[in-house]
Amino acid sequence: MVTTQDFKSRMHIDWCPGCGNFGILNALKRALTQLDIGPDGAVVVSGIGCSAKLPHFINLNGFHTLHGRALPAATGIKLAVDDLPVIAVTGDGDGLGIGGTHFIHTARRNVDIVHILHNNAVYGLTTGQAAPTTKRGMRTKTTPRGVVEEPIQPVPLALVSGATFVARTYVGDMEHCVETFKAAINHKGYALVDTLQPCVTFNKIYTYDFYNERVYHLRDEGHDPTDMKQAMLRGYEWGDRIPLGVFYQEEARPTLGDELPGLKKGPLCKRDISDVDISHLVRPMM
Amino acid sequence: MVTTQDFKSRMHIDWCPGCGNFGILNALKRALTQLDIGPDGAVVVSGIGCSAKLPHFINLNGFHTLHGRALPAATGIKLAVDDLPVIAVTGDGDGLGIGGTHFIHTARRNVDIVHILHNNAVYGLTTGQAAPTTKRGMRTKTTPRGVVEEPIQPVPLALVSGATFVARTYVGDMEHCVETFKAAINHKGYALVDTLQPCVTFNKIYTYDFYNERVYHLRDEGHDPTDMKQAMLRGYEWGDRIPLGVFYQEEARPTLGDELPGLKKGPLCKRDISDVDISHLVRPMM
Amino acid sequence: MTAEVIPEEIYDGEEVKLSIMIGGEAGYGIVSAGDILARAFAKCSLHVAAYSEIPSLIRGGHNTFQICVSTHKAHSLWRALDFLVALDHLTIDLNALNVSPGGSIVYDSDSVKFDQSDLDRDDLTVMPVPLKTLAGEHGHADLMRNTVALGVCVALANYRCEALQGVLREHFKLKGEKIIEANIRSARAGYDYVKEHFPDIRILGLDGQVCGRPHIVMTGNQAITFGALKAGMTFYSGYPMTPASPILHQLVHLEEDMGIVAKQTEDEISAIMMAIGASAAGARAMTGTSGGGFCLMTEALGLAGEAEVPLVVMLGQRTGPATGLATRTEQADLLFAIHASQGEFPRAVLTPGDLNECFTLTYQAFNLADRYQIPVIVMGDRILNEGIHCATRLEDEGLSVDRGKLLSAEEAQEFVEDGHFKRYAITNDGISPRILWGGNGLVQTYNGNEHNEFGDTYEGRRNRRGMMGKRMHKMKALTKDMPPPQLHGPRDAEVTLVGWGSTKMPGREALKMLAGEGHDSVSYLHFPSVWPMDTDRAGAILRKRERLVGVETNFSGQLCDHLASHTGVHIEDRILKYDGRPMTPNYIIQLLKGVMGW
Amino acid sequence: MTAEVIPEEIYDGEEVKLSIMIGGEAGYGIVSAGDILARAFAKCSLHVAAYSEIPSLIRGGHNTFQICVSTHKAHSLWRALDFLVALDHLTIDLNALNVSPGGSIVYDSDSVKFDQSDLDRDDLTVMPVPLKTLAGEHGHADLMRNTVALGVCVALANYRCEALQGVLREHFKLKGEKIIEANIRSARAGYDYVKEHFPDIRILGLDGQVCGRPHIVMTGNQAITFGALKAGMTFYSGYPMTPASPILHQLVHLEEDMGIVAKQTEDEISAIMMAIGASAAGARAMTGTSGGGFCLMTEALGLAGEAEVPLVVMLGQRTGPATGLATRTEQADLLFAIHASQGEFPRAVLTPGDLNECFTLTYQAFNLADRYQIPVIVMGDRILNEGIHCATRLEDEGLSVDRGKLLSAEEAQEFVEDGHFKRYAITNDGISPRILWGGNGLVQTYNGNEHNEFGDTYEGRRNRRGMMGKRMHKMKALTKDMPPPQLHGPRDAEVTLVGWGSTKMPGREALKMLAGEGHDSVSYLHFPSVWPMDTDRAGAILRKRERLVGVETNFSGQLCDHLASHTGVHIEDRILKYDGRPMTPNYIIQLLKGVMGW
Ligand SMILES: Cc1ncc(C[n+]2csc(CCOP(=O)(O)OP(=O)(O)O)c2C)c(N)n1
Ligand SMILES: Cc1ncc(C[n+]2csc(CCOP(=O)(O)OP(=O)(O)O)c2C)c(N)n1
Ligand code: SF4
Ligand code: SF4
Ligand SMILES: [Mg+2]
Ligand SMILES: [Mg+2]
Repeated sequence: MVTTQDFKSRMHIDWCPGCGNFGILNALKRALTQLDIGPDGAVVVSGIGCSAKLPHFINLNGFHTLHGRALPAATGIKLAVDDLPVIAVTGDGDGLGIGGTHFIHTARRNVDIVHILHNNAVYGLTTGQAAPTTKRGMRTKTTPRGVVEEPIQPVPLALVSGATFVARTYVGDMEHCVETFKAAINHKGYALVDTLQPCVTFNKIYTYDFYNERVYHLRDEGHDPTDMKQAMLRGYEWGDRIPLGVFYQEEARPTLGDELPGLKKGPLCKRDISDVDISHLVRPMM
Repeated sequence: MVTTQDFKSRMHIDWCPGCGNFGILNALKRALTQLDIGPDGAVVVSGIGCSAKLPHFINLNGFHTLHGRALPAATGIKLAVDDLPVIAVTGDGDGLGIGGTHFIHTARRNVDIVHILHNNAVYGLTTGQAAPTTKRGMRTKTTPRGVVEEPIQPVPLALVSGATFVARTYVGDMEHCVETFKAAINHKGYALVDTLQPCVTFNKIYTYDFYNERVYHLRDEGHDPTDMKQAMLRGYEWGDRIPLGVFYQEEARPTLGDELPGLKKGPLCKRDISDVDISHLVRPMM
Repeated sequence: MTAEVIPEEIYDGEEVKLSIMIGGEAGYGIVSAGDILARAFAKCSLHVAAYSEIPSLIRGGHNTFQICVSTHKAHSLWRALDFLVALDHLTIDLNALNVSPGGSIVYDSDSVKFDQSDLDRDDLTVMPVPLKTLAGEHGHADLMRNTVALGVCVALANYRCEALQGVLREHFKLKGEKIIEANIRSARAGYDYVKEHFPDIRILGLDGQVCGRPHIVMTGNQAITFGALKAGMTFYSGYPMTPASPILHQLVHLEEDMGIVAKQTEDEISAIMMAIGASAAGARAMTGTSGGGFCLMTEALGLAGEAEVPLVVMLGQRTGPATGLATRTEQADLLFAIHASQGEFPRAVLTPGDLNECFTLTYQAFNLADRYQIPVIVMGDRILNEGIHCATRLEDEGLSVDRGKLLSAEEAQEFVEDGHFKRYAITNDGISPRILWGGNGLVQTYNGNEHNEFGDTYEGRRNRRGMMGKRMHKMKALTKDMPPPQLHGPRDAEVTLVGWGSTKMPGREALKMLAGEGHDSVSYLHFPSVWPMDTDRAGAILRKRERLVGVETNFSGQLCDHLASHTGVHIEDRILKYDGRPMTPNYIIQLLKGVMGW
Repeated sequence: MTAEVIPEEIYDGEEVKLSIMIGGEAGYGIVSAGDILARAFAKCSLHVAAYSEIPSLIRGGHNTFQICVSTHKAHSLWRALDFLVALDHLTIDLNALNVSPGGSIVYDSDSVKFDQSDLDRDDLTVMPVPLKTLAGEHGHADLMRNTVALGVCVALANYRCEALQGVLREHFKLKGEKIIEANIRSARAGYDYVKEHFPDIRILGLDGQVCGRPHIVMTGNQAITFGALKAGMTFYSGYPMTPASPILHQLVHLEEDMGIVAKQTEDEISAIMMAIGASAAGARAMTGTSGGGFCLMTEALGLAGEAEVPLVVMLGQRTGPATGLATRTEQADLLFAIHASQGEFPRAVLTPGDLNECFTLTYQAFNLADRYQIPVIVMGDRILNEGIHCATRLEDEGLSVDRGKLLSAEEAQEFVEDGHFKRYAITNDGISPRILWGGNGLVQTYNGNEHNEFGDTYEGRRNRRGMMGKRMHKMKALTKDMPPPQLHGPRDAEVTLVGWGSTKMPGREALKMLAGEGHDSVSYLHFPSVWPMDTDRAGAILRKRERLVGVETNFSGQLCDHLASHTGVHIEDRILKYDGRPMTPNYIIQLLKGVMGW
């Protein structure tokens, strides 16, 4: 039996006190525990950012890669291990700015991974520049007169890109967080979890108070997650009311792995390659 | 008075006979002519691909840049010249694959440029690999068993990214093409024109016949381009019927240039920099 | 401390050589026709080398395909043509000057209006052949014009038409018997036309010639692909880019057969990151690209260095800078490949020079990558990757898979502390253990930030020195594992040409041609790897030569600069070429004569 | 052919030096406190050098700020501390060993439980000060603890508290009079506490000392920013990355004032491409990043080379490989910067070594970029970019804007053929004309593919040779335009240290310290630029030295390798440091003594 204690890491957790990342960390531990997945039973892959330190703060297989590049790394890992759950954690700059094209393409590829997007609407680790999700008008280190761009909305963007599981959760609602992560891990295919994660140090707009006053649960309003149109309309909702829950889920679509004939012979990482026969390939060249 | 003859280039046009790119070239010449913009009156910026050769086939200021990078180059040019129309032409691999994150961010930035997306749903110049827009199931050089990814839909993607002008046209409908390019050039802000451009050599699915049977005009069906929801629904339409026209246009939003106080002193490229005074900046450091 | 000395082959009897070029508008099957012809000669155990020149466009441009055939060994193309087969007029305009005195120009009299007097020279035979008409009579006027031309070429070579028929049959096997037959008839028609109308044409005496050993003919890309597959590569990710794309094109067809994954990605960053992910997970993984894509991969190359992930990157060079001449050849990325990415970490750069090295060095690249847990760059270029070359066989003797310290869970116990696996354990040889992820009770962390032995980010000063030292220490053993320089030709030659990568082929051909002219005191020193380098050994080898002349397909002589930096030997004389066209033995000889005052 | 000889300053009177470190948990204003203190000393015309060490995290980690003050010239930090001010216990654990014999440790007795006997040495004075209590009494216990510590430092330095007050007033001016007063009171409380409780503390005699000339104090990033603005830069695009981010942060505040655009982009590729676009359009444009971002920029660097777009790139190095130690310093990207991107094209690599060079070389970078239409890389590193340094003034004498061949429409007529402007006209000096786009009746095409004189893609062989030749020819004049090596210290020294970039600062400090110990026959050869290089001149300069020792903040000695490659001079002895911490004079001296057997 796995317990959350199994995931305790040796490292001092150096996120700011009160940071929403703690919630993500705890929810992930609880989700894995409840799914009976142990520290050797999954791989967590991160980019660079405050978010990206997560693999060191949890005792779980991990790879801390480069800024913006968690998704393709996670894809490569997933295709090679095949049977292990792979969880990519990215920041919002990480995942939607520098890594924006990987986001779109990972979604449409329907790789069977979970993508936890640490959405703090700011660049945390580099001390407070604007992120792609930063609210229009917010003053940051790089936007002293306020952000002038329309913020990226991860949920509609994922929907448009063909993601088969699109959800939002909020670290201030731990039960919901755990439940959503579990659903994402259980989903076969690319699963985006837009995770609202207050940055207590650099984002004074999207605070716990801000979210506490606004979040509501989609399931309480009879949302049908198989209906793309509904999902899209709800996905755009971001104001006085902010929906949490699964916007959209499509279970029938084959994952990338399902489509690859090369995986039929078992996981790549376990293949016996000691003496590969290529003679039938070379012969026609003679 | 500008005439289309003014745009005739010295170069031999080496696109395949029948290629849809000819239509784009001709429509662009006519649009510029009708707007009385001469060869020195705009700048055309391209990436790399069959599409990207356009600057050489038209006598017009141009910059042939790198694969995937036309949009940020066009942004830099626009911010520096300020008063000239800037037209970025990209392929679909170019603009949505390797250049995907620039696409999203240029849209949300609302840079005042036109983006003509040469949508042939295939990699032309590299002789027929799958593009992000290639139809699911199509066999290409890199997908002998058919493409397994969901195609990217440029129109919804641009809408979600905050573009203020989103249109589709088709080279088989020259009048519409000219009219759409003109509207895009006249629009203040980022204007995407998803331009259906058959690749006669490598795409045997999205042919002239295919499109001729399916395209219809949004304006004939009372579409209201100020209504984002309608735009989104129409944007998803891709099957027996394929809509052409302006899906969405928002005229009030300031462009990136409008938001930049540094441009108030006139175009950057014409600034007198022979003796810039910085003494007031250095003084506090003493 | 010496170079590996490779004696050049000695054949009985005089060498008979033939060089043919077919040229025409792009989009008319010039390249596949050339390919068929090369295979036809090779089937009969003649040596061939072949290369297509294609501008970066789809149709309407000018394509050429050159084939050089020899009874001994055709290491490379040479410049002089015996026959030029022109499907359009431009072919004659651009290439007539390269036809040797006494050679011939064949042209399609149906498509080309041409008069002998248009030519500035009268030492050539000009032969009009109604290719289109003949094709129309036996198959299809437009589609089979090139097949008729093949028959013409075989007749000119005075070779057996049957040789061609087998290859045509193979080539069109998926198109059905009707198409096969029409092609065979078309080829025969071209063959017969020549025999009938030009009975007196210069005979090269290839007929009946068979080179001793049977051999294979393929592109460098094919050999690289086979080397990778043989080494157990199961994951390849790539983004299309000349001249690397054919590797991806070939592999996607083998996914089911070989049980591998070959994936086109959204860009090169994704390609290398997927390969790094797959490799960290335990699969043998590779990516391939050209210079522009390699630029985008440089950051991840450093990740493989810092996180110690085995990785093989094929860098197929083409003419830069930037998009340059996108479908042409150059060797101008040597110093970039050696120094790419910020910071310092061990890497290996292999520079195969012919088909066999494409195969063996790609294979070895995977072993080096696994053994030292480093990125290994295998450098090709357009002529090596997409040119058609010949080899006796693909040597896999002495090659066996070595996965280095990829431990089983039991073996790994030694490196477990407090239940945590030390992915980056400090060891005597600098190489740390690694394991597979999943279900083994162990947790393993990879990290592209500086880390402690467990892989967790740690910035301590002493730790940093330890980790840098550990990683860089691997260079020591790695250096000994690198393929050493090879000396081709006489050991005490008057002058030694020095080159790397594909230049080996025209270099060796030049030795052969020079010997034919009586200059037999020339050798060629080939570097099949450039980094890391046993600099003492390389320096000693270089200093032992009487005189050194660099030969590189670039502007500045990058290998020469590199050798100067690390061995102290400055090579002043450099034969350089940077026009996007392949190095030829003729060019080397011409410039060498200038240098040597011959 | 010699180095520019820079005589080291001679001051009257003995040098008085002081080194203070403040350390504590991240997030408690250590860095801004240090900054205030540095400015306070500088206001009184003392020389300062200061540097913060911050791990890559926001809070909870350990930050330090070190300030070195001198009556003569503080070229750099030195290792030995006179006072260590500890706001937490970790500060003592990590840094107590660096306190000089006779020095003192001050700690916040409200937060740190500490006992002299915990210390392994008894040659220090330990001074508990209730920082938090004092802050609480005069301002705010948590927020003003660091301000109290500032007062303590000034007292320890035996300096005037008024010096501090002015800077506090300036620093908090936007926060209102109440906050200002509370801070001044807090500082005073710290000052008085020391004077009262530790009247016998070692006096360093700084009081009353004033260095001859007034001077400025700022970070390298500030000097770079000012250099760029003075040179007329109107466009800056960047993506946040330590240590380059502060340039962007500073510029966004100046957009209105200076009439410029400063834009954060979605990644570094976009940053460099926007700058290239703006520059092609005629604005002076720049981007800045660190190694990881520079990797992503390499492809576009080649575009600037091939399309001949002037471009300035600031590459602020940090500790690699990959993410390495993201907030620490290193000089390990030299060879990468010189060779980055596929193919060969002219570029310039400038390596400023101090504040003044940050300013002047950035300025010059724009002139070189415009004059030769090339990318120019200005290399910094964390200590140079984010460290606080001192200079007498920013020298702008002799600097004037030169836009090269950016022609007016009238001037351009000479290059018009058939109504088309020859953007890439072949000229004698290899430099082609360019014009502004728009409304001038001329059409201009830039191209990253190989092109003809009009900028249209063209693959001809002769054209290629001509264009390559044209571009590479620019190197000739460019080489003469590069800032030459500078020799600091005696011309005929027994040993000459050789370095580049920021190492100039500890290098010169080492000369001063060595001279103080009687070793006055040491000089320092600084390379303010590394590519292109007048290799004959550099070789001659190197060969003239009696003995050479490389000094670099990297693992392998990249400048030494580079010099070997191009001058033939091999520097065997290398003082290298790769632990992410800055090079110090002490480290240089210690290793130099080993090398020299002193
Ligand atoms: C190529 C590259 N560019 C820039 C950086 C610097 N950098 C590190 S984290 C980061 C952004 C952090 O913001 P986000 O992705 O939102 O993550 P958060 O810290 O908010 O979790 C940046 C720009 C980098 N490490 N690599
Ligand atoms: C960095 C980089 N990677 C790959 C290439 C090779 N390449 C040239 S064009 C192209 C794709 C062309 O497809 P698309 O963008 O759809 O344009 P089209 O030719 O169809 O107009 C590729 C992959 C390149 N030039 N640069
Ligand atoms: S900066 Fe923000 S996101 Fe980063 S650790 Fe602190 S609170 Fe969390
Ligand atoms: S390959 Fe396709 S897109 Fe390219 S020129 Fe030919 S038809 Fe047009
Ligand atoms: Mg963030
Ligand atoms: Mg396309």
